[in-house]
Amino acid sequence: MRRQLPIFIVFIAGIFMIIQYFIPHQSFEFIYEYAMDWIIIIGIFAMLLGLWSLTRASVSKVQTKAPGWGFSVMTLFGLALMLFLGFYQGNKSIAEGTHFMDLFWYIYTPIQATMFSLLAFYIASAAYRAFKARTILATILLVTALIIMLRLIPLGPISGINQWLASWILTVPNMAAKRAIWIGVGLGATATCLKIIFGIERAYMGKD
Amino acid sequence: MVTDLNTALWNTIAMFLTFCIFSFLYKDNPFYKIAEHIVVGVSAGYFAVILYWNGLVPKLWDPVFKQGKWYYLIPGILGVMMWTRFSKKYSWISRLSIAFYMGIATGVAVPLYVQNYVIRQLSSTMLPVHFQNTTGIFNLLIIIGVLCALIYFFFSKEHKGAMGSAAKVGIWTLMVGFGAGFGVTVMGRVSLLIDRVIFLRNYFDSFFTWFIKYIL
Amino acid sequence: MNFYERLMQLDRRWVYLGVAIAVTIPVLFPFKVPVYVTPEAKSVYDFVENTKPGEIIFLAIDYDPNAMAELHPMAKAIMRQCFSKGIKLLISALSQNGPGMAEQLISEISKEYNKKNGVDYVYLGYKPYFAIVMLAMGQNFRIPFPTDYYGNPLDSLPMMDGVRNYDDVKCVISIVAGNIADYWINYANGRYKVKVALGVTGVMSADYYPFLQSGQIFGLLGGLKGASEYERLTKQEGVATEGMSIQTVAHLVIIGFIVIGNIGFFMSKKNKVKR
Amino acid sequence: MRNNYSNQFLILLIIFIFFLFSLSNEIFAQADTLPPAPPTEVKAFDTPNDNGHSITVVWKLSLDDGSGKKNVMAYEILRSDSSTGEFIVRGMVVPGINSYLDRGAKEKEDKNYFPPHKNFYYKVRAKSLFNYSESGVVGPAQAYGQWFHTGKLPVFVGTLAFTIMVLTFINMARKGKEFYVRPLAGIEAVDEAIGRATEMGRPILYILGLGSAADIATIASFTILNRIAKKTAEHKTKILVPCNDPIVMSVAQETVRAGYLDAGRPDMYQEENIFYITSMQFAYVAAVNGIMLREQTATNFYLGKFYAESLILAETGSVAGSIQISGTDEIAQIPFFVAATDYTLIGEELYAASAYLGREPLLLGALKAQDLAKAIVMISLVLGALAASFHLDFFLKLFTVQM
Repeated sequence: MRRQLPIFIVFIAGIFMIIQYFIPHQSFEFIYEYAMDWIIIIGIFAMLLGLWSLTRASVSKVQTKAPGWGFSVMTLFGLALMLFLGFYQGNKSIAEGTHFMDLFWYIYTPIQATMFSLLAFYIASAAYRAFKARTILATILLVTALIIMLRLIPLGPISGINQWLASWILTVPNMAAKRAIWIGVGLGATATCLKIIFGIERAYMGKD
Repeated sequence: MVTDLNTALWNTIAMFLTFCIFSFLYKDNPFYKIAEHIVVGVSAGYFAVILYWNGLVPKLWDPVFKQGKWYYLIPGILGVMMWTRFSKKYSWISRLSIAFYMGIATGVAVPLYVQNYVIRQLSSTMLPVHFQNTTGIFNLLIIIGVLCALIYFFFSKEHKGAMGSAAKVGIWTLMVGFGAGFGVTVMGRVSLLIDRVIFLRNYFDSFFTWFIKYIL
Repeated sequence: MNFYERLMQLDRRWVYLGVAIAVTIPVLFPFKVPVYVTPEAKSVYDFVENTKPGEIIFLAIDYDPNAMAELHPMAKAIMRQCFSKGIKLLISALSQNGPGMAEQLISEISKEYNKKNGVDYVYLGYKPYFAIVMLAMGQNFRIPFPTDYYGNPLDSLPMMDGVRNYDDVKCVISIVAGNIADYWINYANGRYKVKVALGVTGVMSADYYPFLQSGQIFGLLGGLKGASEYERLTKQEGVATEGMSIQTVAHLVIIGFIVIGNIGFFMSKKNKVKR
Repeated sequence: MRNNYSNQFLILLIIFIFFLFSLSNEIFAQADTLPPAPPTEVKAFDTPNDNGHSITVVWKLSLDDGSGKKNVMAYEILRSDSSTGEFIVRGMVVPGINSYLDRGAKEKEDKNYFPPHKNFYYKVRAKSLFNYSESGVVGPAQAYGQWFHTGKLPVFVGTLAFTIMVLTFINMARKGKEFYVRPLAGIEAVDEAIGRATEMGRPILYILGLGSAADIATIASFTILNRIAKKTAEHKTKILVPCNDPIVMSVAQETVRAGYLDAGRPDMYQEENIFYITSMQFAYVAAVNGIMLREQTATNFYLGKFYAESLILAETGSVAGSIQISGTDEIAQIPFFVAATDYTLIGEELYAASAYLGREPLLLGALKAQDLAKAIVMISLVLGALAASFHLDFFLKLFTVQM
């Protein structure tokens, strides 16, 4: 029962949601929206598990005085502070101009923007390491990337040809590659879903 | 940026954290660790709070207690059942919630993937081929590219003979696509870095203006 | 390890340093790098250049602050070119969140050239339902805009004397983010045969090349690059030129590292064969 | 919707005010004094394939729209509860358009509620600047919901056919038929990568990506994680799974535990190795970067849904000297994985990986079904291209989804 009931629920819910897609009637539209809310609500409750996991890991580092445990104190402090600031004034706590939002704008945002901007460095070093004409495939990768990058660089008369070539690459082979990947992904993802719905793949449900 | 003491202080923290993250490029170091650990705590707390106010309240609390939609208690109960994971003995109960979650997610996905990824892509590749102008020829090249790349994705046939040559053209097409994808992204990533450098420049600009004005 | 092998296996931190220098130096000490000017940008420039002083160009500022970074430089360059040549501007802003931003832009640029509202330019402002507004303007500008943005009746403005509809302007240049561009092509050009040129965001530009080939638009500026081309053509290098210069240098540095890596790869391979 | 109405009202008001204002104006002299020809052949009917809260109105364009006097500026669509009652404006369209979807909300509480199964009467008005002319009244028309969406028929047939194919091949496999699959480099490398971690005595890092447990790429990644967890259990190697979604964490815990049970080593399973960090993209990435460098992971797997962080992870992993195996269906990120990791599973290969790793006959059967479907797609594509070239539109229509 512990094993069979979940598999049965997946089957019923899955088949129902597939069929629902083809029925425009408002009663089914209602059920679709209701079901989507189920997913959201289950996800919200699960957040407590996440917070517990993070807290437990940090606390145990502090307790065992594991290397770098002092940093874990900062994590716990940041978490506790945000939770406090986010609730102590009721639903006004998250309005613009509160300390809650200050922490978001001046601690989270600069860090996330800087992490994101690291990509400028990483894209250069990845290009340097990977774009070597070792094999035919690497050469193709290298040459196309170069043509596309060169479209921003003034090359005199060659620029016109290069612009044309770059837009050809983007609209012809690039388009073909995307379409083929999408079709493959569509079939692969659908097959994965069907395997889950029909209970052929059930490892994600755990074992006893 | 450095206008009043409050924003000056906050911007100084932001500047400090920006440098902490950049320092990671050289190597892992305590400054990076400070920024990393703080942002993990702050962002997890932020997310949980936002999820409560913008998720739980409008999706569960209001429907049940303000709009009288009692049937929203059902997903609420499923949500609470997730908490059985705190116990070893009863954690199997959470699988029922997971089962609903996965069943709904996979069921919704099936027709959407068939429609948007397979049929729509297929029908928009059914292009007219002719030899009057470049468009007709390019259409032919797109179709050949798609066919060969699909052959590359065949799992149950070895890439030998004609299949092998077609698969080779297929992977070349894919590689051209990847090279193009890499090339077009560079500009956007550089822009992100420019924005950060401009943030730092503006910070120090206003800091020095303030410094000269009030200290010297 | 010989020299070429070392070239091939540079510590990645040298690459990071290269990128950091390529971005930081131009931000702190701006300089200009030449730009390749595309024919579709040149044709917008030439059209404006060949317009006589006193004639009117319709400038549509159809974007909101989200697209400011890419599109503001274009709008500025075109306005400056027109004002410096004594061309009059009739300006609308059909994007819902754009009119305030457009007003700031107009007052900023018009002050630079000491141009007067109602005499040298008219700012019509915003009205909902841009498709109907465009069609109505084909009959008479006064139908959707009985007054200008500031509430003056159009008939009280000297510039609008005898200016009725698209027939009385040389062309429409729309600086645009989103599908408003399609309506300028289909309605203003399609129904009323007024000449249309577009300045669009970088991601949109590929979609509008076909209209260029079919002659439905006579010019196209795409993204920051298009803006920098236009700044170059009008010899008023600004934000776009600066931004594109940094981009060009950064791209060059990355390409340079790729080239270095490949030189190292080929030469060390050659050396190995010799041995 | 409400906003739209106020907009329509506003522009009508503007036109009206201008009308008053310009009575004595010179423009009036040149404006049309005759109304445009009315729209004809108006039809109102229930909108097909909808939820039952809309009626479609179509008409034949006024003779003065685009030709004749060319003075049509807009069409207004009016509705009433009775053929003789008061008609109110429901919407407005620009010239050249000959249909209007009169749609409303499905909630009774909503101001804009559109009742189904109720009689409505319509007429259409062609407007010039200062005049208008009206069509006759048509109706009654009723809105009602449909029980099958005919526009989605191609999707229905496709889904059904593919489901049958998958089930048939799985059934064949169940009866003992064996299927061949060609080797995939990324998969062959998995064993080697796990072996390397074992030799070095360092942990393995498994990243499920940034997707939620409702993303199919993440679900595919769960199935791969299960097989890899089994192998790591056999090798007694530690596996770390930092997650960015609590549900993903919960499912990953079950998945890994099942893998350890499959390997016969439930005692080795440690729940705290599958942990939640944060749901915010770059904060999560900052933490994973730290884990890579501090735990010195020997092998990193990045399988699932990835966004801009793909390259940050892959480059940091390469600094740490880890072997990296990646796979995603996110097209924009594949180039970075191809460039910066050792092996990449491209698109569909990600979904095929669990079948490869487990070598379970049933799953290989599903792969065979995917191949058959691909062959059908390819044949249809060739036929479709021929049809498009020779203007055989009926064939193209078979593949057209109408929403």
